[in-house]
Amino acid sequence: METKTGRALVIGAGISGIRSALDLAEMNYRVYLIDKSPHIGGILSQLDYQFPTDHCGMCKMLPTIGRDASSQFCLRKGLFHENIEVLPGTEMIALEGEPGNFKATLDSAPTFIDPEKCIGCGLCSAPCPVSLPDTFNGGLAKRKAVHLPVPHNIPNRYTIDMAACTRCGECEKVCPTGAIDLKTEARRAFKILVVDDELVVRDSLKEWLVVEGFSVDMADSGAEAIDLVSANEYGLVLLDVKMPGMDGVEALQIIREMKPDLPVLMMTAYATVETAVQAMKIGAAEYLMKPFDIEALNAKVVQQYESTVAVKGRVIEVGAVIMATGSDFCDPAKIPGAFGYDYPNVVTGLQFERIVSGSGPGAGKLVRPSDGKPARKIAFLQCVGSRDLKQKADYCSSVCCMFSIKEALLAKAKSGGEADTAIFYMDMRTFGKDFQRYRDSAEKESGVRFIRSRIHTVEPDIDGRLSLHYVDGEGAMVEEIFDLVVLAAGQRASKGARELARSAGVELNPAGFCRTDELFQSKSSREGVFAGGAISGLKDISESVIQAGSASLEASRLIRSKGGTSRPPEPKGALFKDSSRDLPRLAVALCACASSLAGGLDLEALGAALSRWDPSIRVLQTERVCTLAGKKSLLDSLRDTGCNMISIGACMPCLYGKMLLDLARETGLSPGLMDVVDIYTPAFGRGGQAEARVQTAMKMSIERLKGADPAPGRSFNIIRKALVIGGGISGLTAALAIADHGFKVDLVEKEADPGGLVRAIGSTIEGVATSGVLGRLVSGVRANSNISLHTGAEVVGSKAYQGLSFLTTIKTGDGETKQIDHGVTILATGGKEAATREYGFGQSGSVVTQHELEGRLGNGGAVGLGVVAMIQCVGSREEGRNYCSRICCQTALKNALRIKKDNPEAKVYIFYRDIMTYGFLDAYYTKARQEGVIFIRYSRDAKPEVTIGEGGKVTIVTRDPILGRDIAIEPDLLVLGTGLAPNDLGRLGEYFGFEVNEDGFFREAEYKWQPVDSKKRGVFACGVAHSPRSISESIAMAQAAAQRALVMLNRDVVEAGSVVARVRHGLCSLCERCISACPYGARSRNEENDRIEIDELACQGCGACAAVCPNSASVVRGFGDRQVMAMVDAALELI
Amino acid sequence: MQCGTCTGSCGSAARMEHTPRQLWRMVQAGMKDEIFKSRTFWLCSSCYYCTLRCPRGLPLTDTMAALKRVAVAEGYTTDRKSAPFYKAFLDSVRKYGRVRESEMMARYFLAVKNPAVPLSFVPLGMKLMARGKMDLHMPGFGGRGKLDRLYRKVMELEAAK
Amino acid sequence: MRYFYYPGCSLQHSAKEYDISTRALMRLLGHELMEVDDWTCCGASAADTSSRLLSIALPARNLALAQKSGVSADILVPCSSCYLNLRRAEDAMSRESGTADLVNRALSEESLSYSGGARVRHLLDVLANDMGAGPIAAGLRHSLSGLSVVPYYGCQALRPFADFDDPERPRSMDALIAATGASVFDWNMGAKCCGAGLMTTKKELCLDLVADILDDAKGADCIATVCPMCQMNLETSQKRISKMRGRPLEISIVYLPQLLGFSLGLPEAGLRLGLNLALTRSFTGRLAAMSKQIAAPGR
Amino acid sequence: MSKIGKITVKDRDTVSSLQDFLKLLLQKGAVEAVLVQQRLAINNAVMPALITDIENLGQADPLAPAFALNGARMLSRLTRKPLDAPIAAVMRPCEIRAFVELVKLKQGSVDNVILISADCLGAYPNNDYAKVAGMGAGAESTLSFYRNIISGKGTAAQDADISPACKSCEHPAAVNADITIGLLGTNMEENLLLIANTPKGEKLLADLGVKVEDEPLDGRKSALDALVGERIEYRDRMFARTSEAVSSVEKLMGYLRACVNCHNCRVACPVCYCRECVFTTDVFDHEPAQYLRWAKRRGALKMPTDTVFFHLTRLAHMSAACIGCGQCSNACPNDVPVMELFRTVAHGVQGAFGYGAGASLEDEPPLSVFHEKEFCEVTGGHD
Repeated sequence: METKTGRALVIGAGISGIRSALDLAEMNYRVYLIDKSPHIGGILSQLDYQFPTDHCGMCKMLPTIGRDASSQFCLRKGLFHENIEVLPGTEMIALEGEPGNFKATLDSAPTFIDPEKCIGCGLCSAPCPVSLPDTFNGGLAKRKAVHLPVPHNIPNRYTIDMAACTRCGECEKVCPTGAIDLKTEARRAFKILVVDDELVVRDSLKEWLVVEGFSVDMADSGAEAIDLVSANEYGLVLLDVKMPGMDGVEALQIIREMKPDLPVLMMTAYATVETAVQAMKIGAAEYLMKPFDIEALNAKVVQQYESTVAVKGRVIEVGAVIMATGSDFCDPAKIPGAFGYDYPNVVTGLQFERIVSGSGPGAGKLVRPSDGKPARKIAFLQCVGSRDLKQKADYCSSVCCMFSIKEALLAKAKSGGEADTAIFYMDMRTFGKDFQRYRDSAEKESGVRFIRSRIHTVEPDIDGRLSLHYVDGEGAMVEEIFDLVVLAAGQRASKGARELARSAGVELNPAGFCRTDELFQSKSSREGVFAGGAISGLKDISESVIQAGSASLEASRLIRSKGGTSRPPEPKGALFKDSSRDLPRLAVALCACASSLAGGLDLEALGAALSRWDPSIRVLQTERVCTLAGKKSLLDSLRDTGCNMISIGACMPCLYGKMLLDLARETGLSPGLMDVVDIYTPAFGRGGQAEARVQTAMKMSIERLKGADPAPGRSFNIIRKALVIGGGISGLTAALAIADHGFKVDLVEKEADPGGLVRAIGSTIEGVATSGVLGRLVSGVRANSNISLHTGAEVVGSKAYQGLSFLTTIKTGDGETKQIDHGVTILATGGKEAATREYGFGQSGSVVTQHELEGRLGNGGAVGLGVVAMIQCVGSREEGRNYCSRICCQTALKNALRIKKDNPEAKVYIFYRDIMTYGFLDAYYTKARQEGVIFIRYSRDAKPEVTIGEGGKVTIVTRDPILGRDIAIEPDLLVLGTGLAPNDLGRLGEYFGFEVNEDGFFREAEYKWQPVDSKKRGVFACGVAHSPRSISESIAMAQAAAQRALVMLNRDVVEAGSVVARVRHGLCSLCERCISACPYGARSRNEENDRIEIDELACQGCGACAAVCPNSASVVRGFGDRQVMAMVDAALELI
Repeated sequence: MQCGTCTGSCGSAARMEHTPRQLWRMVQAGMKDEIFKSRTFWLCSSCYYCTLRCPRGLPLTDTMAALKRVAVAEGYTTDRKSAPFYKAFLDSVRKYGRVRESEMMARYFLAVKNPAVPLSFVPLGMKLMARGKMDLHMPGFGGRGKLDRLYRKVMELEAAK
Repeated sequence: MRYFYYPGCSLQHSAKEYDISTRALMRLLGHELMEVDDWTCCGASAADTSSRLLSIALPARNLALAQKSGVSADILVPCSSCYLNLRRAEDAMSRESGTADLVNRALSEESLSYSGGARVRHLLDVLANDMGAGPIAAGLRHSLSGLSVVPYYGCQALRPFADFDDPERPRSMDALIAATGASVFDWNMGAKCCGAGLMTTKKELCLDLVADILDDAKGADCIATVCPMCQMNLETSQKRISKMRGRPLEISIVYLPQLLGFSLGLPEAGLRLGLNLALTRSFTGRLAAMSKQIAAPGR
Repeated sequence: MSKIGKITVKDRDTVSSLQDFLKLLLQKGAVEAVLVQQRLAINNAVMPALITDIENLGQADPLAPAFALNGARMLSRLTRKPLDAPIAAVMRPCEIRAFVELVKLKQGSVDNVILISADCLGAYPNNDYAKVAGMGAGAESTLSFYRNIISGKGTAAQDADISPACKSCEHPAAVNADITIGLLGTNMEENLLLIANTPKGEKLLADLGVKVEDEPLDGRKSALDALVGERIEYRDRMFARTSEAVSSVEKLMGYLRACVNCHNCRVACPVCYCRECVFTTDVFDHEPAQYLRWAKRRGALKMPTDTVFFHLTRLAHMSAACIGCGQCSNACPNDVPVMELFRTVAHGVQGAFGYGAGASLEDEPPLSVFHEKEFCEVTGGHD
């Protein structure tokens, strides 16, 4: 089989797409990362604060080993990795070929501003006469037609909203780099045929379209239209539906036959909408409703026009495709019905995020949009457009509960605790890891009010305030007045999902999300096309990241199986000259265009000043250094200088990540010996100080380079074998995934048979029998020659060596000990149904757990049951096990539905606190209620009281919160949902260096961004060992963990970054402060030689150790004391 | 889902012994006696707000009607006025095909057997009569038992269900 | 246009003026109304209390009659309750085959049957959407300029079948009223419930609901209605409610077609404002004054 | 309630009675050695010594108002590696507190160490002590120091007084020693209290056969409160004075003008634990040309350079651990009031973190703990 470098296409550059792209890039595949929008980051570019830290932290997804391959700045701003080609403004329009050998056709949006030339100066924006709602800020502010789509992007290039642009040409005139081309000629060349029997319509349309710069022909009948179409080349036809003689639909049919690619927009009156819809089925692109809304018309015409001038048809060859276009929010204002969602002080959660964002319209002040007055009473309304059958949204959006709690806490924080916040909800779905404690602390410590009532209508009060009516805990109607109402707008399938599905050839589910395999959620209906992140369903960041990892694993596995390889890592370091023994000879290049932008900075004078500061430096004058031509001229002038370091004074240093690497390759100088200084920003404003500030910036750079340490990061050995502990569904999945990539795996299972928890589960709530998948996995593992399965075995010790190298001792079933060497460890130790003594468990045969019930139901146990009661949250979501076990609600529903199916006469009561049917599971809650299962809520403070009478007769008394009185039920069977507890991890944490949380689950490095990693390099966890989760969720997580492990296994050596900490042992007093300060657990004290040691692979060069060390015994490479002091000195020179 | 939207939307909720939400819960719990002893569902004016707003799209107003129906059928007489009124109405329709308001009201007053009830409507009657809006004559068409056949058949079919 | 016309029982008696003004207005606007031959009661809210089947069968009988005539036309219904019942019967008959079957068996007693497909339209729907404000403005005889009119829709024209207007914030009357030169009173109660049939059985509750409506309409000159039940409920107890709330809440209540008809110059014979129970003296005075002013046509 | 034992003072000779108690420690084999101040044969000077021979304890004078250096550093040297046998360290409260800080910085260990501390009524600066103690007068000067205090004459003698650090010290009794020797709240010419503050201390008293009881300490408490009250009053006046004296960069430079970069204060500081101070490393080996450049920038360059920088750095590093012993001022050859500056800043720093240096082994040093939501007003946001 021919081997070639594997390539993959990732569609959507939000959080999931970035995760998948980085995963594959780190595996050395070539990755194309495309996004429809002009920027990366997706929804997260708009969110500043995230649970649980209320910070961002997206950068934690950047590679932690081989760090130098990637840029190391904020991922919300930009992404650069040497194996990733980022293509913004690009869509996939067709996917042909076979898995492993796809040909994907990409179209890129037309660029009216050349991104190569745009330097983001913003001069174009000032004269733009158009002002429209700023989408980035949820419409809360205004922007121009020529604008920055995301204010903080790097590089940040302007784009033009052509639908709003008046083509006045002012921006073209002021652009200093000639980047703007409004392509008016192209517009004129775009001919539109208007077909309508009414002269008024034709004339007015022509008038509008000509004003918009298009050429227009007209026809008054279908027949004439057909003649014109056959004789001319049109870009677009606007066709009336209802015309005498040949009507629009007939004409359309003929036009379609003649010119199938010619887009046709139907025009219709209200009465003939249905005909227009029919017309779309036979190929009309869209329909427009009369009377025309000019803006809507213009937008649709421009859209057609832009697609014709788009850069079309780039075909790339890829082995696999990952779809990661995420999801969208519904627009509450568009929900039919009078909900009062359109008052100015009713905002969506996303808008609220923008309000409190520092880059938002109000610079982060907590104020009302209507008048900018402080918002001090804020209501959060949950389930707006979710769990709403009328909106065809019989699902829970999964993220809003946490979103709202976080926002309520933000409101508290932003107001110094002054704001009163109330969350109105039906079920507070805190089903994720640590969610429940977050909620509890929001309620108890921060005073967020949680009110269980769905608010229907927001009504206006005086002075822009809003009135809400709700039924309180006592059942009384209450009216309360708020300053601001925040809507938890439900999730929807992403806007382009339908088109994408069509071009990718995959199916969607009824809600418009990608239809996936029930258990393997990254598998779409087309082999080789995978679903990453929220496109496969409703997911929060953590789950999206896991799902993205699962998709990249599957993509890699497929590419590999079709003969694509991971490119071997290029030898690094050797590429660059070792100049560490040479005297520093520094060149300074000053870019003239930065100076001209900044209003005529005197670069000669600047150069002279720098030469005075350090006569040894060589000053070069250059221009447009960011362009290819500029780079070439710089290279030419550098060549004869013999300089071994270069500092470039230009604009926007962050642009230069890739260019510096190119420059490095061409000059042989390490990128660590190059620096780009922003001389543009400091030259702005504040009068005569400009020269001084620019000089200061350059001098600091010079000092920085003089002290730079160009040595590349050290490489370490890795044992390219994996150990997977736990042979349940997660462990089996992870082991197979790694073995399929050609690496050896030792799989250790403590029981005699693999399978774990899943063996107790007959089928999933979706009705998929578990025996099938388990059987396939087990036989796959047994058959795989790369996997050694040790059953009845357990880990009894392990020692880590330098690099990625462990020696682990296991004791097998027959008492023998074996030693296993491996480089990575995946913990998949799973969990068990938690034990309980509550509610009479153990005192009566009629009190059973959900697992026991499931066993009985499998044997026809539903027959003969009269009354069944289920109590949820037994022993959980309260201190002790204060977490949601996630699977108990669905298990209860599954079993209740089974009982109702087998025995419709049986009465089933479910006592619950919050029903946690997140995502599409909510449909089963709906179904259960339809089937007559009765749900009765109780609270943590007033649990149902169970008494066991004679003969084990069970009586449950509880207060029904709706009726406000006690009710008693005497069930034949009481079923307890006790939840999941982790298996005892014993000393594994100690052996492998990971932490365990207070509930006994594995503690991940970072909940959202590194969900499967531990802080210890090479140690990962998945499945129930990490947190309670369902089978499909466990599988996805196991795949994600395998993916992370493979990134390491796929290397011959692992490289630490070049910026790492170092200890000067002679100075070190062993106070160990650096150990506690290190957030990566990279430092330890070696008791044998009494030294502080650094795990260079774990160290991320953050410098916390250097800051805490009083005498610089701990230093960070490239940030030496003398160097930094020299920079400080340079900074102060002119002050 | 017990979200309470129905109660929150109901114009009559304030005067009901049990709010609509409670009522549905009582239906679930099979508390038949208590439901029919209450007047809650008779207070439904069929404004359809709850039906419109229910996020689950449940036919709540129709369910209220169903409760009324059951109450009538099973002879619950907690509400002394409602059932007789509707019966009077239907009888009138059965007989004449169309409602004759005056006769219907007379039947209703007879049925409730409370002299205060008719008296409370005297002012209205007077006004209507003054404007010729009370038809005191026999209807001009139709005749007795105009819809007898239809009624009989419907009852038959209803019983057969 | 031609419409079947189903007046319903109320319009025969207590809401005669609604019937008369509707017929007159439609004729004036050039539309033909064909009264459904031999129509019978729709069952109002009472049939449902007895039998669901009856509650479908009674209105379905009228749909069957219209169908039997062989003419294809929408069925115009001015009474909201009748409209809802007919509309609901149509819905049930076309969507529930079991129900349709049973009902048709009952109807067969009178050799009738209904096979679905009728378009049941409320008067307001027809006025607002088939006609629109254009003809009103064009034919305006007496401008109602200076009059503040409250559009009151009630429930059953809007809900549960939101066929022609927003069921909570209806707007369809606005343009019609504005076309008469009157100003549209801005309020939020247009779709709130008046208590409907509960006035007979649950008077206290009903008075409360009506009082809320009258309270919010304070300041306007009249309330325009499109339902006999609403009209009657709003009309009849104004004195008592004023006493109850301790402030004068008397206001004129007119049917929308009366208002439109007046502005188009229909004579009293076509309006029968004399039959209305609640017209304030000042209101009738102003109408009288307006009737003397002839507007320039075709505004 | 603490367990209290007593030492009966014979012949009103507090010093020798205390020596007898220390001898008992060695006699009973409770410890292998005692670290304690002893009077040297020459010049009547008092210095710490590690004593293993009972006879040598005859020179021990833990009560002498002399404070040559902070013994915490000595004890840290003894305990940096595990000790084979138990020792006792008799130290002032400020020495104990410094040692607690050093233990938290992994520079020593309390394992196998019994900390004994007598109530501290103050000590003279080194130069003054020589004057006050006189030549060859033995422990008599110690006894007269306490007699003066008992008789109300105070601590001033022969133009000298106890150091400002002692006058402003609000910790005259060591609550975190295993055994506190109580002078306050008892007539110290008749009885000394033996207060066991820890299980270790209780065990020691039991091993020594000291009779203990749960005696209420009301008298002691009021005596302590009175003394602490006085000292806080003095301290707060000192804080006010010092804050004013350093209220601007210029004033601070003036305050430290006499500093000659001898770094004696750093050497004397018990909690400055670096093996080698950063100011003695190559970081401050400036290029010769650099001096000229600095001089050119300002027209004149004060020499030596880096003096203010040195003190600011030391404040940054150590003010959270400063226990206020005053050895910095004691060590300064040019009478720079270093202690006053350090204590003023340390008071603010420790107050900000709710931390008391040396108060307890359990409290984590401020820089080693991270609180998500701390100092919002400084970090500039809610987080």
